[in-house]
Amino acid sequence: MNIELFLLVAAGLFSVGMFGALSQQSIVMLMMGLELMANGVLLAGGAFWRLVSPGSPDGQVLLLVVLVVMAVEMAMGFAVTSAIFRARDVDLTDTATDLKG
Amino acid sequence: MGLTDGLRRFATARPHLLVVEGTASVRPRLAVERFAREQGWPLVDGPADADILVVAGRLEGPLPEYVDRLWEQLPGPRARVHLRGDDGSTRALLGARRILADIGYQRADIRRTTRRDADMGGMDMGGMDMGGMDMSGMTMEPADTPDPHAGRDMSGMTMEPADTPDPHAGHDMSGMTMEPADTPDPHAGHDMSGMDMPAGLAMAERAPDRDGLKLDVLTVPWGPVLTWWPAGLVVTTVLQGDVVQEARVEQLVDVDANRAEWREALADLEPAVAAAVVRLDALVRLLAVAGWDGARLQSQQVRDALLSSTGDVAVQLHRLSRKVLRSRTLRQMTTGVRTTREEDVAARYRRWLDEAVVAVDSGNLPATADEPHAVHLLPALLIGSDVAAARLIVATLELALSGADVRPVASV
Amino acid sequence: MLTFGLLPVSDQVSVVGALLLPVLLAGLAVVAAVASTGFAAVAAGRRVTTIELVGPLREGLRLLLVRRRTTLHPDALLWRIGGATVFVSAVLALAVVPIGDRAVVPSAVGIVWFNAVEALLWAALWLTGWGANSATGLVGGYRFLALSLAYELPFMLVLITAGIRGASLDPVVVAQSQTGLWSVVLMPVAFVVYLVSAVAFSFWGPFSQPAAGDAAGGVLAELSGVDRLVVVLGRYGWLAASAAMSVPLFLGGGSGPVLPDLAWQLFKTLVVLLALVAARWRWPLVRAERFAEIAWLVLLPAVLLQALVVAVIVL
Amino acid sequence: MESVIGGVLGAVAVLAGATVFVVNSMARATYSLLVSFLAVAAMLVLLGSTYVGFLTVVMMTVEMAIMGVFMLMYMMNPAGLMPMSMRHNTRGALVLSVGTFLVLSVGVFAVPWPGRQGKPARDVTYDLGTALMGRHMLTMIVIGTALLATMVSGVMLTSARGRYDRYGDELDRRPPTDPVRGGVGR
Repeated sequence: MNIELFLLVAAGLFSVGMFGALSQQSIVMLMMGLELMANGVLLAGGAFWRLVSPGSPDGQVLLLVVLVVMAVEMAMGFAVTSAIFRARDVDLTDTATDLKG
Repeated sequence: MGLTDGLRRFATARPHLLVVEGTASVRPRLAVERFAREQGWPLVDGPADADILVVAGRLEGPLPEYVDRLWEQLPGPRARVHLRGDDGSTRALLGARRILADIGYQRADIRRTTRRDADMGGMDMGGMDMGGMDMSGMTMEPADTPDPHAGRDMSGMTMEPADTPDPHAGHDMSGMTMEPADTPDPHAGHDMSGMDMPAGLAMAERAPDRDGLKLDVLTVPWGPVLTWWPAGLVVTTVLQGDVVQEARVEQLVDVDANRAEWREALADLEPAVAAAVVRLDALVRLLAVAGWDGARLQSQQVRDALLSSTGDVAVQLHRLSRKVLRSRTLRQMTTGVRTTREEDVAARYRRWLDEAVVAVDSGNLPATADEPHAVHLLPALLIGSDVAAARLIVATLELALSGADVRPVASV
Repeated sequence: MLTFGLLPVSDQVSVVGALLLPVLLAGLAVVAAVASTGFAAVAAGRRVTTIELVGPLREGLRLLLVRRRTTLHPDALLWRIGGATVFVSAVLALAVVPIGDRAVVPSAVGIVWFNAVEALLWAALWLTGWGANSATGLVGGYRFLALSLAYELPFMLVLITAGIRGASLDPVVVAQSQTGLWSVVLMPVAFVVYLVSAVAFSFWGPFSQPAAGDAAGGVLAELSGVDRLVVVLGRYGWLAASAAMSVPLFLGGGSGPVLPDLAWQLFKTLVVLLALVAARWRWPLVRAERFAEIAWLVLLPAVLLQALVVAVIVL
Repeated sequence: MESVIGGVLGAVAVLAGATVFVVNSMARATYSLLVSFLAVAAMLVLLGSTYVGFLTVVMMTVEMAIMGVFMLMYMMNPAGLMPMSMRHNTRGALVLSVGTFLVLSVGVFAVPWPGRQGKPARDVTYDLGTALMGRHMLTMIVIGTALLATMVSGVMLTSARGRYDRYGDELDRRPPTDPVRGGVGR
């Protein structure tokens, strides 16, 4: 098992996710992009833990943190989408830009 | 060949029945339900799991078209039986079972369906699954093999083999293309009124809802060909998820004819026993919709025993009553599902059972009658409830909706 | 060298066992179906005869004979995947159940595996309902998700509580830790919630709302022929797999007097399986929207308390 | 052998991830994302992190099943088969992501990764558990608090009804009015 293989796959997942996060209009689709990016991070973390420092459990702790981040991101994303959708009837990022500032 | 034939007969020994009601359906329906319970032939909820389509009563108005469309959704091997009156149902059902195992007949059936589908040129066949079909039956023979059962005359009813010329064959394209927007057939796939889309699908419309989200709505008709459902009733619902937002109610059968049929069915019974029978029959449906097969079958047993005046009916009825009234789960699940007259579903089945017990024990007729104009009350009751609650509510109005609210025979 | 949790796979997974697993599961599923047929006959007032009890065999043949059907514009790929997953996930669940003193796929985290393949049912059933492109199917799919949201959390906590007893997530270790006192005595609440959840994720009996008759069959509404056979078999298979898993988790594994361990294990599995099947005839349907409140306000606190009690006693 | 399996799973993960933004059905998009997650979970198991791998399966399957419902709710296409183009700024996104991929993969091969240090514990799950309950207790506390906060704020943001809607202006209505009655029987 060489680490390059896993990192390359992780880079692929991260980039595909980034394409989604940047190009999608719908908030829900955008979140799928973010999830995919986190997926890449998860894989890279797993590879680093096993193939660089398998002796300590810290790598696995990091994986748990990534999983929790994904869950929180998803839950809050849906909550915000629901709130915006109810208040404004939009689910597209372009139409919700005035949220900034 | 002998072995395959044997296997085939074994596999179809207890065919699944899908019962559809038309006008004056009471006696044939009661006969079929009794036969099915005693012989262990399952009654199923939809065409996908059905082998025999049983039509009880007369089909009038738009009903034949619904039934034909339903028939097309039976996967096959399949057979179709039409029952009128209360005699001969056993022979008809056994005859239908023979047809199921008759490979020649079933091949001809496939050929017919396939040819008709092919006739409708220019249609999307991509989604058609031909995998399970018997291709050997698809050779280009000029005519259908003569059906050995087609000419057999059975008194009191007619077998309807599928190769009687189908008046709708030319234009009925259900299962293949978009349904007309007001087809009240819950089995026909999504029926979406509104904007037409190229694939024969429609973009859903949106409407306000109780969560303030204004989500998509979908028009879904329930009935008239639905199990455990009042004969000929069509409730066209606008659903959001599974919450009813709008409801329109029609009755496609003549309820007065059904009422007369009920009288006929109950003619030999004491008035009080007759009152108990109709309540137990309604209870059967309520329990079926509430998803309690054990109590439903028990209730069917008591009803059938009352109808034929066999066995120690009073004891059976008391046992049933205790079982149902003691069930905390059933009470918990039906309390607060509003029906009319300040009764919820839990109060309604309790009253039915109490009235039935009193009627059988003491011969006293129930003092109260269920609401006579249920059809008009229905839409308001359904709006805001989910599909499960809506089905329960419809089931509690069974007596009025199916014409079982006959006044005691003595007063006629 | 291929590893599975740090040990070489070849040392762990028994190939013969893996091949026999679907057969074993199907066998247990048929036992469940036979039991159900018997209960059905009793409920309908018929005598329970051999002809009644070969019902599942007849039913299986019938479904092989019945043609597959399709609907208007189905998403056939997702539909078939969903149906197949119901059965496949049940086989995978049985893979980590210790048979004797080792599972077909021994894993130090077998309990989490069991939970993971159970979670696959969320996707499987929703896809089965969705793929057919029928309103009733989709309603069934939604109902299963609503039901899952209610039972899943108590169920996870139950699995963890069972693990606390053996201080391990390995069912083999958990089973061995119950010498003297079966876990069911120590954690009755957890055992009951386990059974409730098992009935729920097998969408069986009181929790069969996703496939209920009031929605014309729900997720099963449009399935016929072999497609239906796979899902129905998977459903009985899940009842069987959860009954089998309850033995190492709560009922002391194969321990028992006189008879060999395997016989005891089989016996306990069948008793639990029978109880799960009987639930269908004993209780009416419990609707998801009402069960949600029960699950979150009653079951969840009860299980948390149970976990606390077990932790204090054991640790 | 392991590299071959890892490579296949990796290809599945990336391709399924890309499919998310190609297919025009929301159900298919959601579930191809799930396939991507499951492939990564299998790779984690391959790497020896079985606990986290299985946990990923549980979490992501459940999450995607719920996500599918949200997709349908907010994207107004119940049939899910109608073509949808929901992109903006596709070209810029493509340039950026391809660029990122190139930079990352150059990095992957250019950086001399350190060799493996230490041996994995006999039971890595036990190791993880003791770490979380010992040295990394702080992480555990943060995770727990974050999840609780998410649950509370998620419900608050999502629900259209507050306690005044349920209990009345004086907060004294018993039982509260809810659109759907619960099963506890209050």
